Amino acid sequence: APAAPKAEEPAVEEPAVEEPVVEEPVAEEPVVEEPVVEEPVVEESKFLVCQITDTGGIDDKSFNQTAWKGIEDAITDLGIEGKYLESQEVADYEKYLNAFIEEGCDLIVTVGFLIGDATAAAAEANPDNNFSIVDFAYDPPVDNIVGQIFQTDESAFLAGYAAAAVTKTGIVGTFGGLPIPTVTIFMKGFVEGVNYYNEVKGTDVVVLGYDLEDETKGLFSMDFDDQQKGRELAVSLMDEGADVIMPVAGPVGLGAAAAIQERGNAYLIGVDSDWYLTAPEYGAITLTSVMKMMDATTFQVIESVLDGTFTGGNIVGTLANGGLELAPFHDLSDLISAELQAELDQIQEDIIAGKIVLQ
Amino acid sequence: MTTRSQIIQRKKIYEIPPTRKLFLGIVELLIALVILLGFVINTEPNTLTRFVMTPGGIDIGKMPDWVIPTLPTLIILTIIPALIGLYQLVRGFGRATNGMVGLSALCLIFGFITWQASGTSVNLAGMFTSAVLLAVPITLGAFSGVLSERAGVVNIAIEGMMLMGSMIGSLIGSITNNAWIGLVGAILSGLLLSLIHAILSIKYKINQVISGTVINIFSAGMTAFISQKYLQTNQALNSPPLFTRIPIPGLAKIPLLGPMFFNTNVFVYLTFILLIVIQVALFSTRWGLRLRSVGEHPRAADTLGIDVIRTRYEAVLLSGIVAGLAGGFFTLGSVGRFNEGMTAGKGFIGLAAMIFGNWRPLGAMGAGLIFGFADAIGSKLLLLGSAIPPQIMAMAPYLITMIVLAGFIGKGDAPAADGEPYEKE
Amino acid sequence: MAPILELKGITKQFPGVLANDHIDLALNKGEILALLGENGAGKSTLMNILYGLYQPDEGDIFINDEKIVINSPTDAIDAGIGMVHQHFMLIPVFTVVENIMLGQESVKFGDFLDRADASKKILEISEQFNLPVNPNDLVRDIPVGIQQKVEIIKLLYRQAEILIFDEPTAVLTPQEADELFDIMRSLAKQGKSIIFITHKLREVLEVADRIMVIRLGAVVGETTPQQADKNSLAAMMVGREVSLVVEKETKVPGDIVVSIRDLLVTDKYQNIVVDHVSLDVRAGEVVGIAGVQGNGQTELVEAITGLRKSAGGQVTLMGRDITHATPRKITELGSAHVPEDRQMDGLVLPFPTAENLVLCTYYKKPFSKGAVLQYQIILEHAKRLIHDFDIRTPSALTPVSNLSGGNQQKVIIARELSRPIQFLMASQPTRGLDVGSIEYIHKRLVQKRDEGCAVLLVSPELDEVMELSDRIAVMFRGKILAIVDSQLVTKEQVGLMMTGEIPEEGFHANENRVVERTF
Amino acid sequence: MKREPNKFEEAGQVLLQEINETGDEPTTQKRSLWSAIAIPVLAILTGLIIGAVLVAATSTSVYEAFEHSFGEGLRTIFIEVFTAYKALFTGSIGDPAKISNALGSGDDRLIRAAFNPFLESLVQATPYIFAGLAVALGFRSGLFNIGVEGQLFIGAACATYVGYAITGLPFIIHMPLAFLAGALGGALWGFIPGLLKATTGGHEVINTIMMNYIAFRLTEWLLSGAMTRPGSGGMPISPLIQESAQIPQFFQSPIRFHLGFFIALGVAWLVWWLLFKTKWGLNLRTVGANPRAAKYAGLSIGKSYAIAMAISGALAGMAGGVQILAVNRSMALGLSSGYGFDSIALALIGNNHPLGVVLTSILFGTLRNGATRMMVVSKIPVDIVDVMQAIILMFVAAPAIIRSLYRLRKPKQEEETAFVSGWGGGQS
Ligand SMILES: Nc1ncnc2c1ncn2[C@@H]1O[C@H](COP(=O)(O)OP(=O)(O)OP(=O)(O)O)[C@@H](O)[C@H]1O
Ligand SMILES: Nc1ncnc2c1ncn2[C@@H]1O[C@H](COP(=O)(O)OP(=O)(O)OP(=O)(O)O)[C@@H](O)[C@H]1O
Ligand SMILES: [Mg+2]
Ligand SMILES: [Mg+2]
Repeated sequence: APAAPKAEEPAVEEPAVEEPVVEEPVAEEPVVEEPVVEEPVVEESKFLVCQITDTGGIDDKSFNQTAWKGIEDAITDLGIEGKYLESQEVADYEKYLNAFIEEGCDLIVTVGFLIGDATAAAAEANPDNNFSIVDFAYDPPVDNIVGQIFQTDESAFLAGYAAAAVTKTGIVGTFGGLPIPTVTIFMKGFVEGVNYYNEVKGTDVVVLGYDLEDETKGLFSMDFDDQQKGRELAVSLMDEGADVIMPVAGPVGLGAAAAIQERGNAYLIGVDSDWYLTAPEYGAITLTSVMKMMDATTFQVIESVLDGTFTGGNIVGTLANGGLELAPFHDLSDLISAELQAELDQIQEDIIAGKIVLQ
Repeated sequence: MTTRSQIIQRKKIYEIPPTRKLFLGIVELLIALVILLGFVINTEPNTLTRFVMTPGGIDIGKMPDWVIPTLPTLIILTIIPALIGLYQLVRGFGRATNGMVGLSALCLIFGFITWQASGTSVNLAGMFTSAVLLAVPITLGAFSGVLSERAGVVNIAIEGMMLMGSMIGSLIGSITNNAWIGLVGAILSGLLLSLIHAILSIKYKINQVISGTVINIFSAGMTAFISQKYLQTNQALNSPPLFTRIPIPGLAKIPLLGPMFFNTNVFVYLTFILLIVIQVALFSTRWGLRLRSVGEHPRAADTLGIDVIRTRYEAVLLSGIVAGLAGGFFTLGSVGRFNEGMTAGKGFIGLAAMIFGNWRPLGAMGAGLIFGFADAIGSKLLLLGSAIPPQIMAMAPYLITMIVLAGFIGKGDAPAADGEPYEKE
Repeated sequence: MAPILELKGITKQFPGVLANDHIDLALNKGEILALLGENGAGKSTLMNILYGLYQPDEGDIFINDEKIVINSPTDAIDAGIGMVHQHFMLIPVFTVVENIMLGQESVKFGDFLDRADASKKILEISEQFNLPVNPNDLVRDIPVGIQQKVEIIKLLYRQAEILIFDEPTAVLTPQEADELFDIMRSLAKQGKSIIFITHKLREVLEVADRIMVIRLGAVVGETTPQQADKNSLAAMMVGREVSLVVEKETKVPGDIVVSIRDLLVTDKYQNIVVDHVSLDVRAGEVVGIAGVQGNGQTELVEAITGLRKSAGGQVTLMGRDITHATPRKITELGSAHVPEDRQMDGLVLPFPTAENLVLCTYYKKPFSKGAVLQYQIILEHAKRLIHDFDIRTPSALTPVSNLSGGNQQKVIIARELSRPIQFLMASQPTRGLDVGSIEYIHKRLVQKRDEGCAVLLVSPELDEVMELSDRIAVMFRGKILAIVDSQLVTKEQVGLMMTGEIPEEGFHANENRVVERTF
Repeated sequence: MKREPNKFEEAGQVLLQEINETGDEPTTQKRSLWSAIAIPVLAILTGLIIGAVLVAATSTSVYEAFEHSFGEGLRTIFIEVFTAYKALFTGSIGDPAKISNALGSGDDRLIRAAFNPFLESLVQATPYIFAGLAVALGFRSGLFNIGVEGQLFIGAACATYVGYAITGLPFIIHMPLAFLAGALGGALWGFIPGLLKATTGGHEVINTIMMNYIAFRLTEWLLSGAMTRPGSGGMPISPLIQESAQIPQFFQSPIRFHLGFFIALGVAWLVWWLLFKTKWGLNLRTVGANPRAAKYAGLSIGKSYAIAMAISGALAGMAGGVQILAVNRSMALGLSSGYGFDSIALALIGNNHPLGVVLTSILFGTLRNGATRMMVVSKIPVDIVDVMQAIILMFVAAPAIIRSLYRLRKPKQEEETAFVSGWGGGQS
């Protein structure tokens, strides 16, 4: 479980739409659990949530990790039990699903588009079990699966706008792990945000590393492991003048963070979670993060199973429903003038209201 | 034992086979054609390409930008390989053949960059600096291989040692909050694994490739295990301090070269120091002579009173130290954090660089740099918005290695006793 | 005067072989002691014990009456013992000076090699003992004769007092051997004591002060050159009378089977090693190629048999051009090849004898039916050859690595001669074999010739070439110096030609001795 | 003759039979059954013991218990290790109690679940068998094929493409066709470095490593471009293969046991037959054991290398194909957990013999399968299996260590270890 000590903080900070309602039992559960005497009773009745990661692993600084944080939050707040299995390869998905069904998990959370087929098959074969999948939606929806998808370009749009406002060189940059939709949607939103800024302000801020015309073109590390590569990509972007960089590449992004920290004259935009909290060592350079609240949505799904309101279907995380968010600017809020903050708030409203339409 | 025939005549025949001559000539003409059709005709006249000769984030050693007119440059770059190709077809270059092919390839690469950056700028110095850093782990891995294989012990465990070194480096560096102690930890972990390799392959004489495989699998498993068990649950164990850039007074101010070599990471310095140290130690000292003798003909060394076993232990342990150091680079010199599989095959590529560099430190470094450059150029082209898909661009370093190996480098001279256990009678 | 070296009761047991059986030996200062014995008698073992490479099971070693224990070559070197090994202990990619100083390097500033200083010392030794070498040459680039001088300087460099020469003449021309003997005598005169191991009786009689004969690991007698002659020594060695002559009738050779024209071969560094060689071999004749090893014979053979690409010229077999044919094609056209290096080229050591016996023919009927190997037939074939060629092996399934050298060679001979062939290429067919095996293999070669097969024999053993060949081609530095009728030249003349000189008087006196002059 | 001929003649007869049965070189067979299996068995045992030490040493509850009392500590160690290994066993072989319960209840689903662990181990073993055979055949032919992983990827891509793009074929044609496409793709990917070695002398170790990376990038490119699933928006996942291309599974969920396992056994037999019974096999092995002698005997070294690499690649491609056609049913990122690399160890433990490869594959499959349950029950990362595999490999390769650990006697006949050469090896 990543970032254990910090895990509680964001839980407080995340104003997920339905969160307040749930927070009630939080206070009670741990108290009940304390006495050791009750051990056998607790073990039998314990509500079990099981996560299957995709091959990126539980510490991917991305959806696997964020979803697991939702389960961890539920462990502390709702007193449930959580387990995970890290997939080594595609063939593991089905096997792990079977293992968890065998284990009697009350909810199985799978992560990523690639587990979609296996999850659907398991759900069909086990209609009494509850599933949820992150970053994937079924069409038509499946009765016992909650698909969680995110319109991530919305929050990335805000980040792009902010970046364009903050840049001094007039150049910002981004790179991805692999040219795949869940990655490129961040980059696309980011570029659109910058373009919107240019349109509104008549500026000429340039984005390096992504091409709106062709989503397969752009700067990619082609790897989610090689942090050194991430570092060199960031260096390359900075060399070309970029002073705000958004890496969309899991842990590879941390390599970029290290490079930016070293140069000290550029800013980082985190993705998925609030990097100011999950990677505090880079707090000083983290401008903001494009948050995709998979922890919150996962938490919601767990709650719904707990209180018996679970129904299948798809949740689309948007700015409107709090499934997406731009993280606070934390230490760098000085860079954001009140005016700019107001503009960002306005844009957020416009997106929610459909006044700004993303491609 | 076949006796080599003595040299009859010192006159050598540098005859390049006619098919090869033809083939290379055509390749060179094709390069010219690609530059012409791909770049020249797509270039507006009067555009300029600006090459920035100072990497970003550097305030010493500045050098003026280098601005060239795009079209004339590209035309020159077309003419060079065209002339080379024609001459190759008609007369042939003899000994210089490989160099000429290399020159044509350079024209292609440089033309590509010039064209991509036409009308804007590209930071050439930054690319070079990145290339050097990308070459570091590969070169260190290759050095590690040179040390052990020169003494006759094949070391395919470099990847495993590097992976373990990066994990331990991060762990110890985090606990002590000191990068140097972390580096010592990384080195020690490499040393320990190499001790296992030495015991298995020298004492127990098990096949050296098997022994290396053992260590690779063990390291992959162990680092993942520890990472999941401890590093992920406790970030404090995985955030070591990072070595930062140390400018060398005076030298750092040299334009272009300063930022590349004298205002950089301590690992780059160590790599160059090791290059000199290993090169000198292997070829100019008593120790090196003995070490190489053990790798060439251990029985002969033995009859002269050289302790073959001991020498091989020394070599393998040193190899482990260098591999551990290379591992430390990832977490302590580059990104300040460990994640599973973060060495991403650099150890194997280092091995390739060693073979490529003919078991010599200088050659190994050259090979490492070729790799680093291919990687850096690829990223730069993507960044400039190249039409080549990123997946294909990412193949460049591997393809270049294969092409160079196939076309331009003769069979390497591996140490004669490389891979053979020594059986003292 | 007490002996400088004394061995008492040395015994060494190898699994299944008593290699040394209570051997006593004494060596006086300034003396040349010859150690004589057939293959596997235990000579090398004894010397390896003395040099610290093996530990004796029993027995003691005394130097100047002082008992010493030699656990390693270092101990031996410290005790003043030096050895020129049967197989040179030189590192081809090192220079002469590096090879010589290895282990006792001249250094400066701590650990840096001082090649200049070492070279100076080497040149001094080279001067004193008349052993000219160039310290900066790479060993792989110098001829074997010089390599041997390097080996000797290596010992003198270490101030060895007791010098062991294990079969030092195997790779030398008679002239070079004579030169070596001069060196040995001069070394002895300067107070060095020498143990000299050889199979060659002539050399023993010529250079030794004293002769010791070992058989089956035990000393069988001691004598001096004055008391002994060749026959008595041979009998002592083998334990029976040996015939040292090959019986062979003169025959009129038939048509040309193999014709080599202007063959040019280079090594991998593009050096010319076979320089425009032309040669014919006719049916029913043995053409011997005499020459010191390393004068291009290996490459010539490889080029003829298709193992190496030639850079120019032409080779035909039965009128067909085989210059660029594959080895298999050449084999299928009816040629056979006994390679120079049986373990590296001729055999696949871990494979059973039976498989080795069909190595060139396994893919043909009846050994294969379609793709499937017919092991039953392969085995029967093997059993027949094992019987016919008297191969001593526990079974047809024993890996050839377990066979003795002589029997390994017989496996190759059996495989090659059991096929219908018109041409036999035999390279050093008796290398390292003992008298009995040599006798047998010579008989087989002559038999093949008598059947009408063309035989090309390459051997550095002048005796072998002289006795088997009908015509002799002398090869020197990649060229064929002369082709002569073996009946009409003396051994000395051929020996001289092997050093690159044409003996003037003999040739002037009788011009028809030279069958062909190729230069 | 220094040995008694009769004994050897007898031994020869026995060996002849063994050759006919197993085709291996006779020396490797010159051991009694016990001494043949003692080393691997003890190696596995030692691997498990060291794994147990690791489990105990990294368990916080063990330390807590030791703080309490020494006895408590030991008890906790025992419980921890016992729980973990029980999970390993029940997860990979089956839980006897569960099996008898399920049989008693007569419920189909329960019975399937109870028998699944063992069958799942065989499912896990299947790609190992193919990949292991690929490496073993390479070694036997004098080649070190580190490129199995890349060949596997290309094979999988080809099988996938034929599997989904061709429609309307009956199963009897489509499935074998897709499988063969996989083999062919792998063969091509193996053939290239083989050809390079044959023509330019470029070392296969470097070239196969490079080809691995190229294969990864190429498949990524295909999966998010030409082969991407319609409607996925360019996710690196292919369409599902046609039903007619699927290698059938024998039972319903959760049992995934499929025909591919038997195909693997068949291919293993075929490889054995090829290597030890045919002239082609003798050709490959001769070149592998002594390229110089092979050249001298008229064999074409280069051709042999190229062919061996192609066959090796084909086997690797089958590993990819079988995973796609029998298990995954589509190709996506994260295809392999490193079968190509694990199979090096596997082939070496199996002495590069097809039978050894099959047995070792089943061992590896069993360990990996059991590790899942171990993770679920004890939260021990599955990577512990890698550590255990490394240790087992080490002990199998260095029998001397095992012998001194367990005070075994040294065998009279020096065991022939697997053939692998250094860099210089195998070059003509
Ligand atoms: N390492 C060994 N292991 C087993 N047997 C050995 C070993 N070395 C030598 N022998 C055996 O010991 C005996 C003596 O061998 P040695 O090499 O001393 O003979 P040699 O007299 O030098 O013969 P040659 O004239 O062939 O050099 C031979 O039977 C040989 O097979
Ligand atoms: N490594 C070994 N393992 C088993 N036996 C061996 C080994 N080496 C040699 N031998 C045996 O030792 C004996 C002598 O071997 P060696 O090669 O010295 O023979 P040799 O005396 O030179 O015979 P030949 O006269 O036939 O050349 C042979 O019977 C051989 O089988
Ligand atoms: Mg012998
Ligand atoms: Mg001898």
